[in-house]
Amino acid sequence: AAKQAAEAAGEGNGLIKVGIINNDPNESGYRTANDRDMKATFTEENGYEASFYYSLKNEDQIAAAQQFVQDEVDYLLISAAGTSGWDSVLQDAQDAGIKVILFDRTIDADESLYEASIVSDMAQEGQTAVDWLAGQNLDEYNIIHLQGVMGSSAQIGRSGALQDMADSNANWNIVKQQTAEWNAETAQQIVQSVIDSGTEFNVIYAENDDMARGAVQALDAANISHGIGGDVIIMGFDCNSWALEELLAGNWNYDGQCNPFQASYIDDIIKNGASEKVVIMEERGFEAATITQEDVDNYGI
Amino acid sequence: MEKNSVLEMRGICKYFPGVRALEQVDFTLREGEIHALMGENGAGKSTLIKVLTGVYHKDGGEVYIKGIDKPAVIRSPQDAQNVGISTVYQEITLCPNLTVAENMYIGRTKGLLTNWKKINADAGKLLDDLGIPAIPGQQLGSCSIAVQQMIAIARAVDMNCKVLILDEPTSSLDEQEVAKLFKLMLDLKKKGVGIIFVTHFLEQVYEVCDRITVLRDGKLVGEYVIEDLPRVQLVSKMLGKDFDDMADIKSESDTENIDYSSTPVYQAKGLEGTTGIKPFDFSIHKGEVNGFTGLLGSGRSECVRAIFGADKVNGGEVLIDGKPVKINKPLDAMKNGISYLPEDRKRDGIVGDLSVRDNIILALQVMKGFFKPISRAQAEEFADEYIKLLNIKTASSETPIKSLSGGNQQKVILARWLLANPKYLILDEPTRGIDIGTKVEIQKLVLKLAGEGKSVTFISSEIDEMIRTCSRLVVLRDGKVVGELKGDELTQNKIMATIAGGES
Amino acid sequence: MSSNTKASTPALKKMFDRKTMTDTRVLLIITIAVFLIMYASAVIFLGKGFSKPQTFFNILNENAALIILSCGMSLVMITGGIDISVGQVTALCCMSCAVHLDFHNGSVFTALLISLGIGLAFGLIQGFLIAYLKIQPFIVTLAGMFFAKGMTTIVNATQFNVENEEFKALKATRITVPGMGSVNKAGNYVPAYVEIGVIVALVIVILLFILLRWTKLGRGFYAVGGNNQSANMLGINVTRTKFMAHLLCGFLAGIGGFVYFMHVGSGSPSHASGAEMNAIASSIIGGTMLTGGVGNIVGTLFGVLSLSTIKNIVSSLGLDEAWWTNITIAAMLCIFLLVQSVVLARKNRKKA
Amino acid sequence: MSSNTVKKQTSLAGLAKSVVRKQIFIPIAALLILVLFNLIADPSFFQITLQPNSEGYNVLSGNIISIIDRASELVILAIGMTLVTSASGGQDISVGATIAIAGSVVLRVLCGSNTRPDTLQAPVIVAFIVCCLVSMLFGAFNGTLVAYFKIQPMVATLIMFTAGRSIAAWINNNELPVISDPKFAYYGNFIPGIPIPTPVFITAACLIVIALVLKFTNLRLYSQAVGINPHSSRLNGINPQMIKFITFVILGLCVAVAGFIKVSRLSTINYSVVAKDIEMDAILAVALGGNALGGGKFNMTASVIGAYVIQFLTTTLYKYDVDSAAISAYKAVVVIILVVLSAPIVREKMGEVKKKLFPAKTAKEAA
Ligand SMILES: Nc1ncnc2c1ncn2[C@@H]1O[C@H](COP(=O)(O)OP(=O)(O)OP(=O)(O)O)[C@@H](O)[C@H]1O
Ligand SMILES: Nc1ncnc2c1ncn2[C@@H]1O[C@H](COP(=O)(O)OP(=O)(O)OP(=O)(O)O)[C@@H](O)[C@H]1O
Ligand SMILES: [Mg+2]
Ligand SMILES: [Mg+2]
Repeated sequence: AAKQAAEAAGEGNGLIKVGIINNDPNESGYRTANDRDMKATFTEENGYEASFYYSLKNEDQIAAAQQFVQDEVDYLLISAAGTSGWDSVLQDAQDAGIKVILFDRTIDADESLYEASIVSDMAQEGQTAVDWLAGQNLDEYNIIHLQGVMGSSAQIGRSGALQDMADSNANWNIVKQQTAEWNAETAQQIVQSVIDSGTEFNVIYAENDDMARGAVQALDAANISHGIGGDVIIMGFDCNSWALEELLAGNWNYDGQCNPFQASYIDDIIKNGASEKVVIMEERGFEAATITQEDVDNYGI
Repeated sequence: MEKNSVLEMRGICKYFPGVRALEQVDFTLREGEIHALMGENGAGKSTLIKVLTGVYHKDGGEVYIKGIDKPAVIRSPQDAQNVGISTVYQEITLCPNLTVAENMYIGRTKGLLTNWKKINADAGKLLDDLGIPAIPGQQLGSCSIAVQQMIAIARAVDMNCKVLILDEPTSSLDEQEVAKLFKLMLDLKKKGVGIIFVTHFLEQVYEVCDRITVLRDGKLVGEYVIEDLPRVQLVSKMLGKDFDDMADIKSESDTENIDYSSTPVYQAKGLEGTTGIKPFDFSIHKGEVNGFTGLLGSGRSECVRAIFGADKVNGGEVLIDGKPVKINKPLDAMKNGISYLPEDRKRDGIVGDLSVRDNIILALQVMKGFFKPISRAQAEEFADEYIKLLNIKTASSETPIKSLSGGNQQKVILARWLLANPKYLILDEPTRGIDIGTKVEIQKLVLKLAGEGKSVTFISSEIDEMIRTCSRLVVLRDGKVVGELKGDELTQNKIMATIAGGES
Repeated sequence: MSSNTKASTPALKKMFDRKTMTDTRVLLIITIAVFLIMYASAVIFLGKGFSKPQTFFNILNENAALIILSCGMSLVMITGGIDISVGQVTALCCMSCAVHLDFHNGSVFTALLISLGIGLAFGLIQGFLIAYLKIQPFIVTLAGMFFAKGMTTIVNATQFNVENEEFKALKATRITVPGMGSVNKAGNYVPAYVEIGVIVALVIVILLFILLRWTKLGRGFYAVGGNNQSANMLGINVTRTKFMAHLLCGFLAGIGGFVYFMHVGSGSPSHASGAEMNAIASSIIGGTMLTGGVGNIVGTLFGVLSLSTIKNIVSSLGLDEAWWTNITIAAMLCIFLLVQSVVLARKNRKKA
Repeated sequence: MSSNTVKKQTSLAGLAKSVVRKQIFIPIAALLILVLFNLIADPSFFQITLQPNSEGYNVLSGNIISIIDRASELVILAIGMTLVTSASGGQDISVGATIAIAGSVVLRVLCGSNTRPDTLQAPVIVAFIVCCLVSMLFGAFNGTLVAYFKIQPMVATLIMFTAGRSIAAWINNNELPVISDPKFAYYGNFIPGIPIPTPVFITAACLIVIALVLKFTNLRLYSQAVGINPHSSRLNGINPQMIKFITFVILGLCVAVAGFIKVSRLSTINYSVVAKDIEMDAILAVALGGNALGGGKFNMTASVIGAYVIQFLTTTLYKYDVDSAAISAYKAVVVIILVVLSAPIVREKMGEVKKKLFPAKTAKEAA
């Protein structure tokens, strides 16, 4: 496969042309880390000629993919903003002999249309987190559930596990379920409104670190203790380094990892061929009780 | 309904917040007559017309149209058109973004599709017939108001109507155009069309009309056959009081007082605008009233706009009291004591949604500066003073200016510039749409200002008025100054001859 | 001075005739010219995919729905209104159709009806509120946008591809453009193609062009937008005209929704997000004024093409710092608008 | 701040009637409806408590406090948006994006090149001033396009709308700085010892400033005149372009203050979600205030109340556990009900119905 790739690139400067379609890195710390990783890997020294396109809109991404197909790149690397609507462009790519590798986000298309997909399993992330929460053995779980943008794969995956648990256990109550659209400030407002209305709660399950941060700010203003030994358990996702530091300081309780470093896997697949169609990123959850400075340095993004 | 009447209105009432615009007004229009609707500014003429054509919904009364037994229901101008009423409104009501041809035919063609070829050809023919200088395919907004007014008239007369309403159609037309219009009206009259004609020009009334209905303060004064009502009586009916004639106005002022050897208050040398007028020299002295005259579109307005800096100025030199100054924009002119009352009231004059008070103080306020607002009390005082002085008919000084009658709007703009207390006042068609009583008041005012040592430039389409007020006339033709008339030369004939270019 | 335009004057000469040059026409000429220049420079300086005809047809394929939405937007903008609900209405149509096809075993035809029905319903209600109750179009359609957004997630909160076979066949239908094509990377000759949506869009462009140019209703839109008081006094039913504009715009959003659906083949709450802004921008680039009374459907078509060509150029450039993508798009938009503004100003200065 | 004075009315009914006719009636009625709804549904909504926060000093809390606090940015933006609307007859849709820029600038100045500094690298006031200057610069950019190039506001600002968040990311080199110094958080939360949230004071200051500006300058008169009729404004010596330009610069200043509060609330920024969709809310505030979006006359007080109405609505919706997915649909329904009830035509019609029901009374009033 490496030979094939080199052949394909043979005509020009010997570099492999990759078209990389990603979400805008200013979306979150996760994305920034992911983008930085991609840029560090797909360099000329590594034998690549990379073209980037960034957009948070699925349709813009698809249009850019079409353009890359017309521009005859060798590989198309896609982190799709939405899961749907990709099949026809992938078909065109395949017809033109362009290989597609998905990273970070999976899409809803036939497996034969892409070489490989290197993604996070959002449902698994959610499950890991909920399992950890169940392990806390509280008498009663009164949860404020702060959701991401409705319909995003991260929201669906991370909400699913919690919803299932709450549906099947009588002592798990979701006292508030509201989308804060990944926005810390909206999260702050929502939690504040719960506090203002006097509802009891002891868990905040925020689907990313930003929203957890906003929630904590609201708790602080109302003098509600949180973290280790506190009244409210704080859970977040993404493992931003500042979030892990909060864990280390005992202010939060749990942070689920969402691994942004797929570039090396992709590099490997391009150069050595794919061994599996779907590579699920290794991910874990961190809890305040056991996290170490080393973890913060290694896993913080 | 009377036998030969085409239109009858009975007991029409219309109220606006704070105003009883019409109170139990009756009006009858007969077949083949030209019926003048007369009254002071704000008497309710336009309102009566708008009620009739469905622009306003009446608060009482009934309308009967020939051929319909029941009271006619007219809830929109479209309905009015359908029952055979065609109207030229006081404020030009055409769409500036459409072409001339389209403005003439929109809203009244049958069928689903617009036949461009046909309407362009028809419009072209109509424009040619009426001698209107416009091209069918031209955007209406690029025509001068006079031309727009003619287009509106062309549109109305072209409709196959039973009733034709003309609300001050002549206010921005010159004599030739007016003559053309009268010919049209007489033709239609022969065909049995009833015409309602609103104007403030008494001569015009006596020239073409058969009957007169007079309104005062929203109430009917009476209907008269023209022969039975001499001018003086008509005027006193309109004003509700006796009226001193205006023939002797000029004698009140003494033009001999002007010192032509002194430094002119304003002097321009080779002033050149970007709007198509040729470079011209001009000067005006303290206490002088001068005028610009010429045919429609001869560039009178362009000249004074260049003086005021309203249009971009290309070159030339300006001296104020002998000192050279730069006038690039209106504010420069205002700071140098020049005021300008523009001819296009709707576009350049009023600020429609602002109150009468704000409209009055606007210019003075701007001259005082951004950081020195006139206090509320002071503004009230100014407004009240001028509302009284110019007899402006308004519910209060809070009323938005756009709900005033046309003539009263004009007075507000005049008040604005008087308040600015200029040493040189330019009035471009100040009496357009102003009733006879007030017109005389304004002419008197102009002469009084001159007597107080101010200089005034007075432009009017009525030569009579110019002769009465001006001591010197600058004559323009095709954007060029072609002559200057003074003293004894100020006669109708002489002026007409100079305008037409017979001599000189 | 008056001279009738002779029927024999060649169309082109008439188009550039100074005396009858309307703002609409100037803007149209600018838009087409700038588009052509932009596309030509992309072909010359970027080369790559731009030299292939399929790139152009891809732009059409990707934007068929946007063309339709922008046409609707132009209509309401010509009457002096605005409709910012179109994007979310599109999303709602997609989601409803998708749910109908996959969860309720619906047919493509009923899905189409649903889409049109939704569009029509939005058009009716918004049109009623705007025209008959005289509420500002911006608020009404902003509320419409919120409502459609909420309804989309209520219908179904997740995104999914439609599996209905009948629909998939329709979606996959490609119409080859005769005589055009290029050799792809694999060395095969592929004919250029367009999707069904493009045909729909072009038909709509033609129909609306006819509507605006020749029908009474269409001319009424211009009159109302130019000055609605005048239009009223000229005997046009302003209320009904405004209502019709918003109704049509809603209906076109329904059609656009279905075309979008045919292109993406899925339902998602994030579909067509921001499409209203693209539609407004395209209309304006195409020479329609937000203040009303000025505009042209052909211009709108070129507005969409210009806007998406800008995006394609940016992706073809492959800028490596993320922020450059949006900044470049914005800068090109800015240049475009400046050219438009300067040319228009020059023209109007000459006239005066 | 309204320019309209309430004329002395002899009877109470007359007073009520004149209030109903006023523009400001619309947002006030909207506010009253929301208050009434909450009073009936759950009076505890209005509870305000004084409690210690985690720092140990007492602060006020409760829904009402939240509303007043949270509405701050919107209110401040509504001020600028009202002026821009009045003078230019269009709206600035880039305020959300330029808030991202403003916030990014503040953090950039405070953090220097280190994204996680332990101490502030510059005094907060310096950061604030730089942020104001930068925001005004972007306001000036929009203003130039609108005023001097005559590009319609919504498209002119579409440029910054597109580029703004990317520019914000670029300013901080795509990093997401976090400030740990608690002093910076004072401006978006509480100052120790003061029980009222700081943004409330900042908003009050802005309102006072704009009230003074409107009172002691001719900004109101000029921008209204320009918005209503630029031709006649020019002939009266006003420079319409300059006025439009100035309103955009003022809006830039409002954006700076709002952006500053925003970043201070959380001591960090997320470029793509900070102040997301706030432009729509700001425009809605102006519209709910009964101001014509086509420009001209404006009522600042009404816009400000409009902004509070929006926040009141948002907080109410959060409180009543409206389904996440449906929240915007509810918002739409409430907005439509409010504007329909306040539409002049509807009020007129309702008046007619009233007249029919109580003919005697209205006849007496008329007389
Ligand atoms: N839309 C309106 N709102 C409020 N008041 C109005 C409105 N239109 C007219 N009026 C008032 O009605 C009265 C009659 O106005 P109208 O325009 O009919 O006068 P007119 O006789 O045509 O005067 P002119 O000769 O100046 O045109 C005036 O006092 C005017 O202020
Ligand atoms: N906005 C405009 N666009 C194009 N031509 C114009 C415009 N305004 C005026 N003109 C033309 O400029 C010439 C001079 O017009 P101007 O208004 O100065 O005439 P005038 O002598 O003042 O006559 P009146 O005031 O009776 O209309 C005319 O030919 C007129 O048609
Ligand atoms: Mg009148
Ligand atoms: Mg003139």
